[in-house]
Parts: sequence; structure tokens; C-alpha cells
Amino acid sequence: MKVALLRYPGTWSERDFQHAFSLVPGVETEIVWHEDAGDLARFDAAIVPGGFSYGDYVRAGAIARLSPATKSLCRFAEEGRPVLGSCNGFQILCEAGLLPGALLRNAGLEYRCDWVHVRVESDRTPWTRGLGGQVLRMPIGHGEGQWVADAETVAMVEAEGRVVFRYTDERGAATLEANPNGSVANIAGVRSAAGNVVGLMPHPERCVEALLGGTDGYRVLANLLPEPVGTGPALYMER
Amino acid sequence: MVTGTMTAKPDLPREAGLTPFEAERVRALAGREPNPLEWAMFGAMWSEHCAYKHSRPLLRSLPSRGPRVAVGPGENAGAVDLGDGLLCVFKVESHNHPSAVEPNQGAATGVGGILRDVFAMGARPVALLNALFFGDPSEARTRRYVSGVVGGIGSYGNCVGIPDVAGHVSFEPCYAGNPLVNAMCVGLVRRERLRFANSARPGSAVYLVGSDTGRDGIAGASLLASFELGEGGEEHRPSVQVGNPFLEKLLMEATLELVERDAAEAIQDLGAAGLTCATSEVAARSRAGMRIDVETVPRRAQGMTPYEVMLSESQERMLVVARPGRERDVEDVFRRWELHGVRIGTVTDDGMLTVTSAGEVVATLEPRWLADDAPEYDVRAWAEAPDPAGGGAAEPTVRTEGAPLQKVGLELLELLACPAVASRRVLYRTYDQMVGTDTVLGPGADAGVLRMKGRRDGVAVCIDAQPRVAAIDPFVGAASAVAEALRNLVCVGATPLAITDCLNLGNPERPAGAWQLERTVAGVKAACEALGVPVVSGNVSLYNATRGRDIWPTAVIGAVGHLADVASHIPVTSGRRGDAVLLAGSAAVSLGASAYGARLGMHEGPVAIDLALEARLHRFVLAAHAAGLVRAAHDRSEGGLAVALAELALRDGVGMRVTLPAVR
Amino acid sequence: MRFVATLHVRPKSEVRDPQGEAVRAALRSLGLDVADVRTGKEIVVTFDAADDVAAREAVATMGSELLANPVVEDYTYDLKAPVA
Amino acid sequence: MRFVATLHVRPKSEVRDPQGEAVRAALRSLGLDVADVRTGKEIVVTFDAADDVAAREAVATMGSELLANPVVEDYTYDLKAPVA
Repeated sequence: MKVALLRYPGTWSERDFQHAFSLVPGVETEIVWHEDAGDLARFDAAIVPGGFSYGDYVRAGAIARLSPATKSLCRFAEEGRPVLGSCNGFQILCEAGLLPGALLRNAGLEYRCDWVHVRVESDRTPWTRGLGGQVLRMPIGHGEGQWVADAETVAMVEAEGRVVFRYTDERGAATLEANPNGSVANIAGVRSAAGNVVGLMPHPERCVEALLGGTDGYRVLANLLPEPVGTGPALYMER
Repeated sequence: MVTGTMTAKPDLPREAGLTPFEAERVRALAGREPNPLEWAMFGAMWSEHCAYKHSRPLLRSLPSRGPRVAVGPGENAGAVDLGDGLLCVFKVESHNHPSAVEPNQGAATGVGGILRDVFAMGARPVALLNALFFGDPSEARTRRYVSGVVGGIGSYGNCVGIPDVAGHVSFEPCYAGNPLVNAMCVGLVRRERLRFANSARPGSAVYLVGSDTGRDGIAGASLLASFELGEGGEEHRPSVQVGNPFLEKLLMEATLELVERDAAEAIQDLGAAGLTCATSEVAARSRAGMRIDVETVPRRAQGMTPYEVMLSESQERMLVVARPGRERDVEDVFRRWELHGVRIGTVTDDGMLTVTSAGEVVATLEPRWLADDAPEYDVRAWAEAPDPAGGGAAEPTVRTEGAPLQKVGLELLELLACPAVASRRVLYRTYDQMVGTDTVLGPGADAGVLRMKGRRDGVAVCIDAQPRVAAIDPFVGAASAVAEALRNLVCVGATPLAITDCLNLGNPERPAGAWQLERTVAGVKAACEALGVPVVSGNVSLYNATRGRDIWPTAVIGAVGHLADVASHIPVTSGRRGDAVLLAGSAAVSLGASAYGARLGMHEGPVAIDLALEARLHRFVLAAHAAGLVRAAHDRSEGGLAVALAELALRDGVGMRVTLPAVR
Repeated sequence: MRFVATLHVRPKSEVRDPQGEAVRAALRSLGLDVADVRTGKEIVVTFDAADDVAAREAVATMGSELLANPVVEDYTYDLKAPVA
Repeated sequence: MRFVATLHVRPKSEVRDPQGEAVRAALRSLGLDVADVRTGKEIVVTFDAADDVAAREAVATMGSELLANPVVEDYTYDLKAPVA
């Protein structure tokens, strides 16, 4: 299982994803610079990591969309292979048209770094298989994470079960207080129609070790393996 | 023949910020009348901000050696040895005056500058900390400063992708017109990858890489920080530096790749006094000359004169001296990172810094004159303690003798809500604390703790200050700041290795200001010696005052400690039913300079510190940690014992039953 | 020939405008009787194009490819032809 | 009476515009021959004021007090009087 970690100028969590995947047995990763991403055929899955690609100028992910890497990522996605975009990655996937909606500045305009709970709303994706209905605790770190779309798109996304993660309290209730950025209907992540492309604002790569406060992210990343794996390594694992 | 391109000015030295005495010294060194550009270069390099004229004699007295010290003061940043060839590079710097002029960009460019100091040494930055000082938050102006400064720090650090893991914030009236912004950066580097500015060899190519040069900050930081803002604060306004954190991220990655490929023999970041400082310091430290052509410098504005190019403080720029024969590699790295890097000159062996413009020499000076030969002023010559008001006042009357219990409880709630004690989460929540996935303990804990992937040990970092104590006694205030920083490290079980200091003070030319500077350095020295910790880097910011009123002497101490095993810090609820709560150290009770006193409008002494007891306390807490007997330790600072207990209980969601020790 | 285009990018009316909401609250706190605030971006681009038609195509590319996100934003532009 | 003011807030000419630098590079990557880009904000405020004079005073307060940072930005505005 070979995973591409795309790196645009300004991306910074490709190294965090590389470390996180190093704890998942049987998964190999390669950081791919955006100019060298012409052919992703040799990879089984692709990650669009977090960061401030191109400084998030104009709009988060707006300039990254123009990079050749994004065009080959679209081809990769259309071939049905698993793609996960976290934070800036989610913004890039929306800008590229691979996912519905757009990410606006947070309500209240402030950057938020915190732990949140999200409920897994759809298990029909390579990343959430076997996790349907579960409440995961993951960190967020963003200033433009307010997912919005026009009324028809919101209705379609809900009706077709394309909402993958929803901000909730620890019991799984999608309350107003649990919504950190004003996203429509507490939506924290959505998937493509085919289901292989998923974008979410939280950072799974930041919660794969108990040492850093949580392991629920491990269950998302480890879902790439043939059979789903239980909870992540309790202790920091030396590689 | 040297010509100046500026029209003749009546008093060039004064215009450049030099006193008549300093102008004479320049003429003696140069053996001739410098031209206008040369006067401006001297003015910038001999400013207080760059030359530490009033503090250098005192700073030499600070202990800077020790078994773990890998790089001492004098370089871009200091470094300690973590073992197995890994060094921890760190420094704290102030960006006070630019932040008073434009809070958002002033603070943002402060973060940019301290990041460049660390990666110029070849180290990858792994953590940011900051210490901020504002006026009373009930004033609208203060709230604008807070949102501007915090917004600037967050927007810059979050974009570059360096976690903010610890900090300090003070709200005191003396900072109302002159907020302080001290930024600290911590980086890691393998010993063999360490880079300095002193290894440029004659014949090597000199590159300037990063953003285009504009008119921003023309002699800004160096001039701004060398005069009180009150004097003609207005005309300093236009020299605002604007940061581009995205470009900084590219510059950081490119610099670290140059170091990885060993393609650069010397690296220096451009900060205060811009190109003038970088070229003269690299040349002086390498005991070489340098010849540069300002026409080759990429510019952002049209019609810039050599004067403006040499003094500009545009952000995100580095000077890189390529190893002979590696010019193509250096240019490849710049291109790969989509950076504009241009060769602007060559290192020479004629011992002169020569600046040309379109083939014509516009300045030629010995680098040493600029970088090393600024005069020193020993403030002890005119230091004078202010009148009795400065001494310890009478014992404050404790009006709460036998106050009814619930009144004390109410007072505790009010104390927990006052600006000196209230949680800073609403501020640090806007900083990314987790990027890099190494943050084991972040803001809110006693100290930040970082793990290092592939190793079992960890690094603890914190930043602290005690202005309320220093306002009464600068010596005790400075010593208490060192003690508190180290206490925070031992609370998380880390052995202190070294500190960096940023001394923020008022006008040293006045007797009281001179006395405060001398006592502050003496306090840091005494505490470092008693607690066995060297100073490896630092910064001094003087002339912090508004309309002639100096700020309180504010020694900001950044400390770095080492944890043998970081896994013991898995964050679990630390307090359990039945655990004993112990008070270690001094049980003496005094409301001197306390936050409680401040709420009642009292701000008097006595203030004191027993450094020997402090040293024993640190050894005790570390021994208890090592024996695995400690579930949680928390230090008593703002708000005293009651607040310390409340904070621990709140943090771990536990209750406590406590009987107070006999009051001595 | 040199042209100067000013693009005005505004959030679609039915889409939220977090900045606008924050500015409205702040202006009201200044005691102003503000009913509504919409914030947008203004981008002034100085560029060269063969002629007026090419210039308009260039501006359309700028707007649709980068400066406006059709999902949530609309854009208009005005184009100043070079001084004769 | 109801007024609509459009404020244009732009960085001062001598102040650096990192966003403008990034947009210029991105537009060039699209093959456009772009010489310079300056980015700014546009704020459309719908508000009530007694009369035209009061309205102009209100807009001046908006600009200087909140919407433009005098150290690094300038602002201009146009004011549409209510439809007769």
C-alpha cells in the first residue's frame, strides 16, 4: 500500500502525515513535490495535507488549484482511488471542484486551534469503513473552516448521504456549541459522489498517539488496510 | 574618489542618529569625512538597537559558559547540547517599537525575525513562544493593541507552520502607550549542520535571497528603537515593515536545504539595518572584505537610491555566501523553492566593505568599524537609585484578618477573573499549538514540552517575567523572573539547561533608567549563578517610555530544559482521590507586589528572593519527579497560593481539602 | 498594449459573509445606525494584451480561474484602456 | 433616510502588498502578461442618517475608526443618496 503525500509551496503537515502513517503497518508513504506530481499512477491512495498553500492568499486553496499537481490529482480521483484532504487539503479539493461547497472564514473571524468531536455520518468511504455512527475526538487548527454551499447543494449532500463528518458534543449531538466555525449543519467533512474522495477540516494526523492526546485519527488512516484495525498504539511507538 | 548621491545635509551625523561625540569617533576611525550614505550606515549600525551601546559593558558579566553550552552569546542564536549530536538553538528578541506603530505587522515581523535568527544557524524551528505586555484591558486602545499583536503573531506563525507552545501576558498601566512584544524561537540541528556568519572566504559569491527590497522600514527598527517614541513619534509612522509568512516558509525550507547539501559557507539573516548590517557583520566576523553592487539588488519600488537599498528593512531576506564552486547548486535551490535569489557581490581580502552603484563606489568602510567599534557607555557612571519611593514601603496592612470564609471565596473568584490571573486561552486558542505533531504539553501547562521523533527524551520550554516585582526592586524582579522560568521547567520534571533573556527598559541616559538597567542585569546574573544556569543568547530593548515616563524594568526570561523520558507525560488526569497536596519551598506570606494587592490598588514592597532556597527547591522537585512520586506540580506565581491550588484543581477536574501552614 | 483592470469580487447574496457580520456589529458599537454590510475584494491588475478583445478574455480568465470562486462569489470588472 | 456607502480600502502605495505579489505570480502561471497587482477591500454599508451631511460624517467615522488602518491603508468612498 503506497500513499502519496502531496506537497505544495506552503504545505506543512506532509511530514506529520508521514510520521502518522509510519505507525500503520504495511503502509509506505512518499512526499511528492507539486512540480513532480505529473503521474500519480504508482500510488494506491493520495493525501492532500494541511498547511497554508501559497500563503492562503486570495482564498485558502485558490492558487493551489492552478498547480499541475491538482490536475493530476483530479485524474487520480476520477479513477476512483482513495483521496483524503485535511484542512487546507479539504479547501483545495473544494476549489478544484472534486468536493461540493466552499470553506469561508470562521464565524467570528478568529483562527481556532482546539480538540473537537465529530460523528462519522457515512461509512461508504475508504477512510470511514466500519466507523459509521462513531464519535471521534480530533484536533482542528484553521481560520477558514466554515463549510457553506447553496441550498440545493446542502440538500443534495444530506439526501445522498455525502456528509462524512459532523461536529458534535462528546455524546454525538450536533449542537450549536459543538460547531467551532459556523459550518452549515455542523458539517465537518463531505465525500464525492463515488465516495473515494473525502475532505474534512479536522487533522487525523495529529491524533494517532496517546502521547499527543488521542488516537482516533489512527482509525481513519489505518482504514486503508484490507481489514480495519482497532484503536491505535496506546504508547508512542518507536519506529 | 567617493561621491555621495544625496544632496548635502546641514548635519548628517545628527540626521543619522549619531551624537557629536560619536561623529568625532567615526571621523577618527575613517580618517576622513564620510559621505551621506556612509553616515547613514554608521548611524544604523551604531544605533542602540544594533550596537547595545548602553548594555554591552554590563552584559559581559552574565555567566555564559557551562557543560551543555554549544554556542554562547554573540551569534544569531545560542545553543545547548541535548546529547547524541543534537543541539537545541534558541533566542528571544523584542519588536516593541514597530508593534507600537503598527501592532499587527509589528508583532508579525517580530516572529519572522526570530525565526530567521534560528534557521540562519541551520536549525529547523520547532516551537515559538511569546511574552506580551499591555496596558489596562478596560481601555479600548489596549484592546486594539491586544487584537493587533495576537492577530499578527498567529497569522505569521500559523502560516509558516511552527507551533506556539508557551507564553506570558502582563497587563500593567506602564505599558499603555508602549506595549512590549517579545518573541522566542526554539530550533533543533545536528551539530555537523550548525552554520555561522563567520566563515566567509575571499572569492566566494555573495547572494541576497527572498523578497524584493522596498522602502519599508528605512532604518526603521534600528532608528525607531533608539529613540523614545514620544520624540517625533509621527514621522516614524511611514517606516512600517510588512511581513509575508508564505515567503518566509519558502526561505526557511530553502535555507535548510542549502545547509543539508552543505552548499553555503556562511548564512546571515537581514534584520535591523538590513543589508548594511548583514554585509558588515559577515565581513567583520569572517575577518574579510566584501564588495557588493546595489544595482543588482531586486527592488520592489522604482527609483530607489543606494541609501534606501542599503538601509531598507524589507522582511524575509537572507544573505548567503556560497561555497566555492557550488554557485549553481545554490541557484538551483532558490529556483526550486520559487525564490528570487541574486548574486550581489563577492567576499574580498582587502578588508573593506565596498558598495558600488552602476560601477561607481558609493561607500567604502572597514566592516569592523560598523560591526564592532561602536562606543560603549557604562551606565554605572551615572546610575542613581530613584528617591525613597523606590525603596521597600512599610509593611502593607492585611485587612482581611479573620475575614469570613465565603468572603475569601468570593475574593478568590474575583482574583481568578482579574487580568493578571485570568486564563489566556482566548488568546492562545488563535495560535496553532500542534503543527509538527511534537507538542506533548502546550499553552496552559507550566511549560511547553516537545518530544523528538525517534528519541525517548524531550525538551521543555517556557518564557516568564515579573514586572510587578521589578517595579519595586529591579534586582529582585529580574532574579524572580529567572527563578520562575526555571521553576516552571522543574514543575514538568525538566532539568534546566540554559536561558535567553530580553531586557526591556526605559531611557538609559537618565539616572533612574541607568540604575534600573544595572540592577536588572545584576539580578539576572545573581539568579543564573545561584541556580547554575548560563545565558546563551539575548536582546536588550531600551528607550521604552511614553511621554517621558519609563516602563517598569521588564526582564523577560526564556528557558530551555531537558527531560530524560518524555513518555512519562502522557496527559492523564493527574490528581486522584487520596493524593497528598504538599507546599514546597518558602511559606513566608507577603502581599508585596501581589495581584491581590493590585486589585485593592496596593502596589508596594517588600519584595525579596532567597536564591539559595530556590536552588534547593528545584533540586527537591526534580528528585521527587525522578523517583516517580509526583503526579502534578504547579508553581505559585501571580495570585499566590490560592490561585495556584485553584488552577491545578481546575486543570485536572479535581477537588482539594487544604489546611494552611502556620503563617510566618 | 497596457491595460488596467479592476475586478470586484463579492460574496453571492444568499451566501453568508462572516466579515460583513463582524463589521456590522463593530459599526453599531460605534453608534452608527447600520442595517447591512457586505464585504468584498477589489483587485487592480496592470497587464499587457494585444487588443481590447484579448484584454477582456484575459480578465475573464483572471476572474473565473482564480480571483472568484463561482460556488460562493460573483465578480464584475471595469477595464481602463490605455491612455491614447 | 437610507444611504448606501461603498468604501474602497487599499494599502498605501509605498506599503508592501504580499497578497498582490502572490496573485501576480499565480496570474503569470496562467500565462497572462501581468505587470503589477494591488489588492484591497470593498465594503458596502447600508445605513440610516438624518441627511446628506450626517451621512458623510458617518462614512468618515467608519473609514477612520474601523475600516481602514491609517498607518498602512488609505480609503475612498462613494455615497448613493436614497432613491427619490
